[in-house]
Amino acid sequence: MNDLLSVENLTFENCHGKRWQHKEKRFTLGPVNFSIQAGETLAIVGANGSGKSLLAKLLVGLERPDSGSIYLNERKLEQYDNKHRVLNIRMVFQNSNESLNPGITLGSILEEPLKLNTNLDGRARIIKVEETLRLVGLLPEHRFFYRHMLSDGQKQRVALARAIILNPQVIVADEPFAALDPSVRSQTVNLLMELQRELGLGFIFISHNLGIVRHISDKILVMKHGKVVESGKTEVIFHWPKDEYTKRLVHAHQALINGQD
Amino acid sequence: MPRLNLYQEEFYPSPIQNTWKEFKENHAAVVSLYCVIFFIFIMIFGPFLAPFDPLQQHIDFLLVPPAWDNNGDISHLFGTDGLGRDMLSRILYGCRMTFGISLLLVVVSMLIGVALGAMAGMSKGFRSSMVNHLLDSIMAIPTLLIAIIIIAIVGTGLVNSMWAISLALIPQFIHQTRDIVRQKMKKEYVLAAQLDGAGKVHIFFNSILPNMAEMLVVQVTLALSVAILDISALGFLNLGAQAPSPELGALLSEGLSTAYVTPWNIALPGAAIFFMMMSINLVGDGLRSALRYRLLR
Amino acid sequence: PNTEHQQPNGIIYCSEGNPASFNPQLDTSGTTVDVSSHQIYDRLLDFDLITGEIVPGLASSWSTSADGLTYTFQLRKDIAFHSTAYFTPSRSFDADDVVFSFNRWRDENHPYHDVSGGRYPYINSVGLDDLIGSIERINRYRVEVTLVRPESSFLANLATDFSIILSAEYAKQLQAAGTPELIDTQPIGTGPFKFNSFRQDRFVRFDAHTEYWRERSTTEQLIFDITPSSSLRLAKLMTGECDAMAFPTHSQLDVIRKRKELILDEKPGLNVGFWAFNTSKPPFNNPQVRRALALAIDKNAILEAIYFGSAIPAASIIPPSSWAFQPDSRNTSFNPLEATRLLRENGVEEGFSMTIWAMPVERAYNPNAMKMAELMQRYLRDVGINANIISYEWSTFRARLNQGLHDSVLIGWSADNGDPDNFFRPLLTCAAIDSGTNRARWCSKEYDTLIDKALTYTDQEDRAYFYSKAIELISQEMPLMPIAHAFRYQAYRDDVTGIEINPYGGIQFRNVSKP
Amino acid sequence: MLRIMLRHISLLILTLFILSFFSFSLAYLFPGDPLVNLTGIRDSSEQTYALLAQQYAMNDSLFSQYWHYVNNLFSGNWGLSFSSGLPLAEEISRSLAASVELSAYALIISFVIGLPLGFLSGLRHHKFIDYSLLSASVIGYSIPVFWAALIAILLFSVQLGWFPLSGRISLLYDIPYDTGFILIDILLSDVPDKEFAFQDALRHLVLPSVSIAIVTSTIVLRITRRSVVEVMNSEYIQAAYARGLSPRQVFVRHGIKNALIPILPLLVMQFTTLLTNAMIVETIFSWPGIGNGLIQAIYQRDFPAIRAGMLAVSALVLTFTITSDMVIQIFDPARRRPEDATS
Amino acid sequence: MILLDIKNLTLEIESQSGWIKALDKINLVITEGQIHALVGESGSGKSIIVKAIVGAISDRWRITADRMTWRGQDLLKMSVRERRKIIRSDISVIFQNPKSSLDPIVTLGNQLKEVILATNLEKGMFWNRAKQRKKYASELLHRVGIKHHEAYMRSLPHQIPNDICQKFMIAMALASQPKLIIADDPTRGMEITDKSQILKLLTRVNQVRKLSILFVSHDLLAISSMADHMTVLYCGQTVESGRMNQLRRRALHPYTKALLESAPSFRTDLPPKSPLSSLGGTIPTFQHLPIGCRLGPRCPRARRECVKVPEVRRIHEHTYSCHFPLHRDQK
Ligand SMILES: Nc1ncnc2c1ncn2[C@@H]1O[C@H](COP(=O)(O)OP(=O)(O)OP(=O)(O)O)[C@@H](O)[C@H]1O
Ligand SMILES: Nc1ncnc2c1ncn2[C@@H]1O[C@H](COP(=O)(O)OP(=O)(O)OP(=O)(O)O)[C@@H](O)[C@H]1O
Ligand SMILES: [Mg+2]
Ligand SMILES: [Mg+2]
Repeated sequence: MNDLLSVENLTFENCHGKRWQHKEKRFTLGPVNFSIQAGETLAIVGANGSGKSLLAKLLVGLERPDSGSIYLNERKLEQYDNKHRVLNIRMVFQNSNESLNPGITLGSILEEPLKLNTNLDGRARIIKVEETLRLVGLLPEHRFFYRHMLSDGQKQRVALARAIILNPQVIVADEPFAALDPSVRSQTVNLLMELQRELGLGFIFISHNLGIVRHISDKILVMKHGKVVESGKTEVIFHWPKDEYTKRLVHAHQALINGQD
Repeated sequence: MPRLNLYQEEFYPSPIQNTWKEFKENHAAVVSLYCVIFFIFIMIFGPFLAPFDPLQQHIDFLLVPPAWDNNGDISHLFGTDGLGRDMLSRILYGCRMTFGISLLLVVVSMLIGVALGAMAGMSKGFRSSMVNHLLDSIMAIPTLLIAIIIIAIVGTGLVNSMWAISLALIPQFIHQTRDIVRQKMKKEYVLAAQLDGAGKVHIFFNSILPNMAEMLVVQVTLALSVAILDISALGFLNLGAQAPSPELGALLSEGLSTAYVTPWNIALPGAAIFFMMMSINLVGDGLRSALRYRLLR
Repeated sequence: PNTEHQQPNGIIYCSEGNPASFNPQLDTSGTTVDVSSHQIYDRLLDFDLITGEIVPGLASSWSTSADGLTYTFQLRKDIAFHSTAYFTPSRSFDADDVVFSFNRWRDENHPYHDVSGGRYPYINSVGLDDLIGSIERINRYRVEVTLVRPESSFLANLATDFSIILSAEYAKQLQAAGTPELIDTQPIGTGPFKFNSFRQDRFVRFDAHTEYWRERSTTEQLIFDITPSSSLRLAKLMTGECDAMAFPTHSQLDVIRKRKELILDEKPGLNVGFWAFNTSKPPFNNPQVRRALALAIDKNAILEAIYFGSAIPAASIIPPSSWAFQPDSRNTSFNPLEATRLLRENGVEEGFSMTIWAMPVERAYNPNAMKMAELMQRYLRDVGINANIISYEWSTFRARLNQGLHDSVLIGWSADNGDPDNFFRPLLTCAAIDSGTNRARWCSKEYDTLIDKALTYTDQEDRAYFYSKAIELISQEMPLMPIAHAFRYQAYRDDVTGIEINPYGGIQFRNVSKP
Repeated sequence: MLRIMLRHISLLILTLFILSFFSFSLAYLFPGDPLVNLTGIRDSSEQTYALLAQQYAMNDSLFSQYWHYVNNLFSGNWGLSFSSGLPLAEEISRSLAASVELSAYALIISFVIGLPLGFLSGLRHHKFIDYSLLSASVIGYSIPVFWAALIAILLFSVQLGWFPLSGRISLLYDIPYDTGFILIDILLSDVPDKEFAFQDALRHLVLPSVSIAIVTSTIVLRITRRSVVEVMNSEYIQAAYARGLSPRQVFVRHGIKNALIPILPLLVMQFTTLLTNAMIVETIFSWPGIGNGLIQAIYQRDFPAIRAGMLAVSALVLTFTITSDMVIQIFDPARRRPEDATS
Repeated sequence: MILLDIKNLTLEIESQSGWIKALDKINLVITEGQIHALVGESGSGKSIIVKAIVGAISDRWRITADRMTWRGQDLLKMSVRERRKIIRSDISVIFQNPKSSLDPIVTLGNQLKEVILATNLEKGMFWNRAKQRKKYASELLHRVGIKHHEAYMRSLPHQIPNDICQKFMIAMALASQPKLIIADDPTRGMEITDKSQILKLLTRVNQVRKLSILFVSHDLLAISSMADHMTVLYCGQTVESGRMNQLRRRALHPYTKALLESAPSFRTDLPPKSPLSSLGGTIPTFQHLPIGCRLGPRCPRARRECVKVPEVRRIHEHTYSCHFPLHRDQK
């Protein structure tokens, strides 16, 4: 089976701070290699500041990699080819509250990608928006709402709606569940899995919650200090972690589940 | 799927409407808003309200005290000045002039400042910290001082003072806009818009401007009160509007020559400036706290 | 007010502007005269303040030769010059000082002639420099002056504020030091007060000249507090920050009269306020246009609004208290229709714009030129003329006037002596254009001849004849529009005594005192 | 720390460079001969003119002219005033000192009034006293400063006769010029009746400084109040209460400093506002300050004075802002970077 | 021995739409040596309870309770001063957000020393106090696992990492040698390794010192690993309370069940990628609270009776408030 998305030797180097300042911190990411197939889920875990968000940004094109390439359906994504990328790889941010514009209605927020990337007319756009809202479990009326009228769960749904409205193939989510409460979180997890099943999405998400990672992901990428220390099938990593850091993670998680030792 | 209908009402208040709702709770601010509207009314209809031409000299009525004084004359409600010009008409025209010019200046500098600020905020090349710091330092100089300095260079006169004040106001707007834009550019919804493939202009008008509108209104009220103060201060110092023109500051400085004989000639124009500034300041305060309360929720 | 007695002894006079110099020979403005003539200097002769007669000054007596050409002055002895931080006199006043003072303006080759600009406006305008043929030191205390022609106003001119006596010794010392111009900025004289310091726009400080030869009060200091705004002067007078103020405006008179701690002195003034047209510029070189402009203004309204009635309308440049006054001279009454007609006939179209220069300072003859200009602006608009008002700080204003940059100017003249020649000559003769007192820049040979002729007669009747001719000529040609003859006022606090107003010029503080 | 200093100093140098260049170009922008505008010497003879031209390198390139101009500035040669003919360096330093003195006292007054009231208002948030102070402050900062000054004169000077209305001290006192700050000068001088002179100077100070301080103290009040309210509602104050500290301990140990630190820069920046207001008020009270001087110079088209005055005022204000910003950044612990600590 | 006993604590907050019961008849009992967990979703009022206990609430709120006692002394009736004294010596709070609960401009060392009571120091002359305090402080820091205490004591809160800050908070809580530590969400936003470290620390303190801990969190994983009692909160109402293992085994309230099931880690039987069980809808905002049982609209078992506030029922140590509890349908 063909890879939906594959990443080869992606690296990113960053000079932290100005050149003339003597304190210079370098952060290098990569090389990163992985691939996922349609309907597959990849989870990225790692410590704070290990470059997870950065990797996500590289994938969606918010940052330029220094070397390496990303292939979508075996086709290399060029930096200039933004349109293709926008249509096929969409991002869901960690804080749905922040990622929705507070000043305009949800309808306009959702319409924006349509306006920019399709040539649907106004009516068609509205129909599409309402359709998508329904798909994520909201009501068509919600398009007149503003961000502040929604609960956290609903916001996350809107953020998802925004991601899927262009019928993408891959969704990249940066800690999509972190800000959610337990009862709402499971709703969102369910919704995501449902959408993935229905639309055959490739799903890449970053999370600290190993419980959820274990539950929904097929593959795991463990990162530390910008390096991929381990990657592989979820079950394998959870049962036989090889790397020291991964071991610690898994043990800590296990310890919590099983109570104190 | 659950049907969530938290809001039964058909009316979906936008953030701006919410701010307005908060604002309405603040009675002082609402009253001052009416005052501001009243001043705008004067600005537009002043000439129809004024009983006389502000420059017309009534030789038989020199230095008549206001009507409420024992020696007052009812035909000159606020009395007359040393040349027998009707103070009421002069003050009406003065409000029109001072307020109108300030409004014009603020709008012009806002447009320029916001445009420049937006460019500065959105372009990365402009991030040179020196330029930023330079702007910050200029910001710290009061506008009036900048205006005086500009006037010192270009010479006195109303038009020059208008140039000077709008030039002096622009940095505030640039700074404010740049800060907001910079701050909003970091927001995830801007990143999201970028991911939608939106260009800079699109992002500015669709993502940033709607969230800036209220801050801008607040900034405009601030700038307006500053502009009024500056215009009238320059008029008062004879650096701006010159003698016969009924600008409030110029009126005040004209009143100076007879200050101890006819105190109303300085009391009344000053009071007009004072009320103008106070109502604008109160509206600004009201808006600001309304915004703050709205953001708290 | 309760700290008053703890303050050092001194008198503060709120004056209206910066003096252009400390030598009244160089400048005719009242501000300069006030601050210098009677404070720092003395003259050979003085006017009696009450009778107006000429009385002895530094000269204890004088005699005239039969042909009226030679005058001999006997000088007083032991009159001390000021001893200050910058100069200590080694000798008392004598004939050398007189000769030096006269020769400075008289002799073009004199080393001091060109110092500080070399222009002596009053002296040039009355022709004193040409009148004197020679001046000789006879002995230490006797000086002889020979005129080129007899002239009746000679002695009066020596008693004016401008004929002051400088110190020849100081001049020599300065010349040796290479800084001759200091003679006019750090003055030395024999007057009742000696110069201490001057700060532009702030004050002039004098100390008492303790060895003054005449009687003087015990005041230790005299300070001119330079306060251009009349309302501020009044306010300072009210709060006691000033003991006396210059030029109360007419609108303030009532307030001053009402306050019981303030005293208002009122005297008719020998002055005239007028509106001069720059006759060297078209279209103001056309007498018809000038007449028309004069007709466009309602003088009575100005009198009401600016002088508050404390002035009489001026028919000509001569005030009624002078013997040369002509009651029947033609009045230019307010007639805008006629004015418009005349203007259009002479090619001044609707919308013509001109400048009115308005003095920034108050003067007895014009207490508020700015306001007057505004008033006139309105009248001129009625005849289709846009008038722009222009004003500068006083010394700048005068400097630019001298360059003839104006279209018209609101200004005036206060007499320096009782002689009518003092109006006719400086205001309108050709020579006065250069000396900077002829603001109309009007030059008429016919007029000059009349004025010169008048001086050759001593009999008042004869002279009056020529003057009436001159007045006629002025009202025909209208180089300036006379506006008003104002009263002179002086306001001071009730604890101050001895301030004297000189009807012919500067204020005197010699006898001033305060408990 | 070093970096902060370096950055500010280079910024200061840059701004001063721009300013001086600007003031130099004014000589060309103003009407008349640039050399005359630079030196203020108008009616000079030919050889002095040539000498001056050489001194200012008028025949060389613009750059070298500018260089000579700056050199002249540094050697205290600022040119002469058109109107008084006096050297501007001295004139301006005198009037600047007078203005700074006035603003400094006004600043002190505003702090003395504004800070305690601001704290009071902030601690009594939403109480009666807070509301009344707040309303009073709205009035305070809406009053045009020149009007306030005029009303103060009418009331306290002319009507009641409590305070004098012009100048720094009665002219009867001849205080020698020394530091330029009259109160200090009086103390340094050996005039008789020193204490009376001092009193007199103080009485002269009252009206101008208070009328300037009206506006600023209300601003100080509002800033302080806002900050106190914010701090007192913050979590660490709540936490301190929860640790069992008494309100006084909480306020003294954690409240005051935290409320002051963020507003200190804002408060310090009020000085420039004060200076501007002082410049206006000076003209009303005939205070011999830079505002009075500059405005007179503008009236009189005294170009050298305008040029030098403008340069002096803006250089003062900018230097002040930048240095105070620097000092605050250096001493403000909350702004200290994480990497600057622990080591 | 019962340390803290709260019965029917009600707290009202004024908002735009009138007074809102942010806490509605809360019951909470903590005995000595217990680790008591307080669970609830964000905004359910956990932190408000904590603040109410220590009295750090705005005086514009209305607070009532049938009973709120500390070792038998009524906290609500005593004067502010007495209450503060008790809190200072017996109760310590670790606040939710360590960084914002620390004064940003006072060094951590000084803040720590400020909490140390004179009575906890050895007897000595007052000039020795400063030294003793310092020694005591560094001991404390060692105890919570901070090694380089010197440097950290000199730094300001924003200069150090979050977990160190949290440890400082714990050290400060331990400083006064209290009977009860209230830890308000001490592990929020932490990495899992740091998290388990802190939890271990707290557990050890509890075991070694016989300290009671009120552990406030919405992280069920953390709670279940350490607490022995648990009280579940929903929108300001106590939903269920009892022994941890009992609740896990047999939750009576539908909400508790939903909460427990929402965590996939608790469900070993759950196949990967299968839907998690969850309640529909979202938590109502405080402005739009339903009447009666606040879970009402979301509860799968809701019936008409639920518009009335359910009584508190009790089975041994286990209390719950629900009209239609699970496992008890046979009623
Ligand atoms: N756009 C960027 N350009 C350069 N450097 C970046 C950029 N974004 C992040 N970095 C650097 O990359 C490093 C990793 O940051 P990142 O946000 O990816 O970590 P993370 O793993 O997402 O951490 P967290 O778990 O806290 O979200 C940081 O040191 C940051 O300074
Ligand atoms: N100062 C306040 N004024 C008004 N409402 C408040 C205030 N503090 C808290 N609330 C409200 O009280 C409710 C409970 O807040 P609380 O902080 O106790 O939640 P929490 O359970 O601690 O949530 P989290 O898990 O996010 O910390 C919230 O809905 C909040 O809106
Ligand atoms: Mg991240
Ligand atoms: Mg909380």
